[in-house]
Amino acid sequence: MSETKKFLFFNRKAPYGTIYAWESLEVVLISAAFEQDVSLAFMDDGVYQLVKGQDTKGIGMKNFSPTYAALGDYEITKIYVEKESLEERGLTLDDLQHLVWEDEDEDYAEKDSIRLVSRAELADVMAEQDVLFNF
Amino acid sequence: MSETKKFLFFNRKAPYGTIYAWESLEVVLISAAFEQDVSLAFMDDGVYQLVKGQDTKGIGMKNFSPTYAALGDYEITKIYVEKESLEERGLTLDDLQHLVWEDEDEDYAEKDSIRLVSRAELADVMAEQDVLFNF
Amino acid sequence: MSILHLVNKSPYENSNLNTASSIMKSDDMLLLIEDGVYGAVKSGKASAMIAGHKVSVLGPDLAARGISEDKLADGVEVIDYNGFVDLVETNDKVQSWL
Amino acid sequence: MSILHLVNKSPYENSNLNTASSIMKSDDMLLLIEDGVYGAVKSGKASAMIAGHKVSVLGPDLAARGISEDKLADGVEVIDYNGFVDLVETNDKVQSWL
Amino acid sequence: MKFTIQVNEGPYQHQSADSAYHFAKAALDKGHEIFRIFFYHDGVNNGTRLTTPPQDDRNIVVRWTELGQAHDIDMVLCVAAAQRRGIVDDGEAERNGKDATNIAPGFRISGLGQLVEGGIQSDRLIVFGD
Amino acid sequence: MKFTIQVNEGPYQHQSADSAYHFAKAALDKGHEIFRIFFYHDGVNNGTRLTTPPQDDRNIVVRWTELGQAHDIDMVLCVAAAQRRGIVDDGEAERNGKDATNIAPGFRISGLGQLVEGGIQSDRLIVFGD
Repeated sequence: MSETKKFLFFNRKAPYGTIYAWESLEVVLISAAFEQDVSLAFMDDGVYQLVKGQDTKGIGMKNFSPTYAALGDYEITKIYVEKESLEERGLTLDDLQHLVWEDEDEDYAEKDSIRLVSRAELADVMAEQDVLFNF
Repeated sequence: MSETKKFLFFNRKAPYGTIYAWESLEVVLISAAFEQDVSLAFMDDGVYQLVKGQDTKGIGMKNFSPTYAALGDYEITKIYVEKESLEERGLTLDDLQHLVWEDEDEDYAEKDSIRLVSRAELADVMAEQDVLFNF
Repeated sequence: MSILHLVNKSPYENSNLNTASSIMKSDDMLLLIEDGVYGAVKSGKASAMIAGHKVSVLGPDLAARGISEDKLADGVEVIDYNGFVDLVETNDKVQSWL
Repeated sequence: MSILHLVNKSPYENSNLNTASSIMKSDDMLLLIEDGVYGAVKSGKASAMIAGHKVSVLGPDLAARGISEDKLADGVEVIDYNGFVDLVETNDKVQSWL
Repeated sequence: MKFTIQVNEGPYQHQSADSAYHFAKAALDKGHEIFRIFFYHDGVNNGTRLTTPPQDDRNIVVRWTELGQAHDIDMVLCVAAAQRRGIVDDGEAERNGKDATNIAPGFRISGLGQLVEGGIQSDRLIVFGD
Repeated sequence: MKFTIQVNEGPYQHQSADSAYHFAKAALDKGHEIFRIFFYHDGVNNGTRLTTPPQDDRNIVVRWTELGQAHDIDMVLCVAAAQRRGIVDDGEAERNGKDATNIAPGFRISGLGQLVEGGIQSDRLIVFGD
């Protein structure tokens, strides 16, 4: 059982109201050390995790949103964001952080990590996975 | 501050999936000792708490639903059940326990505790209260 | 590569059943447990969401909530914890909608 | 006898805002805190639920979630924790929709 | 004005404990009185001294203890809820045969009547939960 | 078949811990193997020996301990989550300067890698939560 598995981490909860988003991100970072094929999906209220400009000073909690920008450094480059979830909430990709990774095979060219997908396309992504993580 | 207050205990969660319904009922029973003017409201998923025929053997949890039938003995006689919540869930009063109390002023005549109210009527009940309890 | 979709919350309080039912593929299966079992009651409005899917419901959770099997939507299968284990085994993976 | 209605959950995941807004009387006030603040965003579908009500939203919770005040529905007032305390004082009682 | 505050959820998992704290602090700053903070359901987990949150995060339990001691607030953990969740003081340890305690300074364990009394004695009851 | 089970909520407040237990028991009865039960988020509160539930109710913690010992199951409490919630074993007490422990028999505290490993080593991962 030492082959690589395809892991999809599902993010469906808003940040700060509950800790799931943050503790989920901690698992994602750890998983990078295991050299699996890791993807992240953001749907439903999970899309709120990626909204830029978060400032938690007033609620006295740690702002963990900068960590998403570091995912590329952990070689986590497939971040699926569901279109229907954005639209229902009146959000566009411009409201979200711009997440990138550097492709060492192409002279470290900077590439987008976020892939905007429809619900049907996300279903296809789910179907390809070996393990689905939920928090 | 020794006057009687009007207390309304709000029940909006289904039983067993979470403990709120049960621990809320424990507060209601305790409150009876304080001689306040106590009412209960069941709306949204809270109406499921009163469904008859609950049998928890298979999930290994305590069936606390018989306690509702004892509320009359605690002189808790005003139990408001919201009509819209029942209808949305395909329930009628016949699906619920028949809760009664004995009116000592009328030679212990048995009277219904449940009062079926519309959402607008429940809003009126809320408006009359001094304290709203939520769990 | 079929998925077992697990929903444990009431569809009247929470949107998980709605999301799950809208993303399921035709080979996938839906299992309702805990407060999720309310979604299988035929006379409730939410039962419209499960139409067209292969749906099972956990019997012990139904009984706890006082729902007799004749109240269920057509085609819903009632299973016990052993049947739950079988569904996890026969589908390729599990998606818990939390 | 006005009521301060407190909603702390996202209206996209949970039905509390829908229930609260449908039972509120004209003198009542609605305060959105925690994940409830998403209900005040003008471009979101859920903002239809708060139309016609007196609505406040907790600024520190807005900022934490990256929502600038110009994104809010018309008429929504932004308050801080001191303003929260004032609302509890000026209304006769509080209904927390949990 | 006199407030009673009820907290239904534990620290960190939900924001409730944070919101309740910030509300309590603002109320005190504005000169109001807090008659009692009643921790119910998983809220009793706010009263364990055994937490060690990350260095760069707030310490919710210590924050309660400090607020309570600074303003002499009655902070009550419901005994029935505490027994189910494993929050124990000396008396409970003795009564239930437990070999350790974990209650944090500034909290006490008592019955549900304390919540009802809060509803009677206070001008406002405000509940923070999930 | 080999399962890893993840539990995200504490005992009593949510049914998750009950559902996970009944699932685990059924899986074992059917001859499956449980590679690991990983307790995350408030799930770590399943691993305190200080609970005293009512006499007429199930004892969730003792039930886990007995199941784990009977079937030699690896029951892991996430260390980061345990620190936030105050679940402590001897090593954690020493490391974080705590004057008591509360971990129940049959549980151990370890890192998040144990969950990832569960995902790699098991045929199925199944999550119980809120």
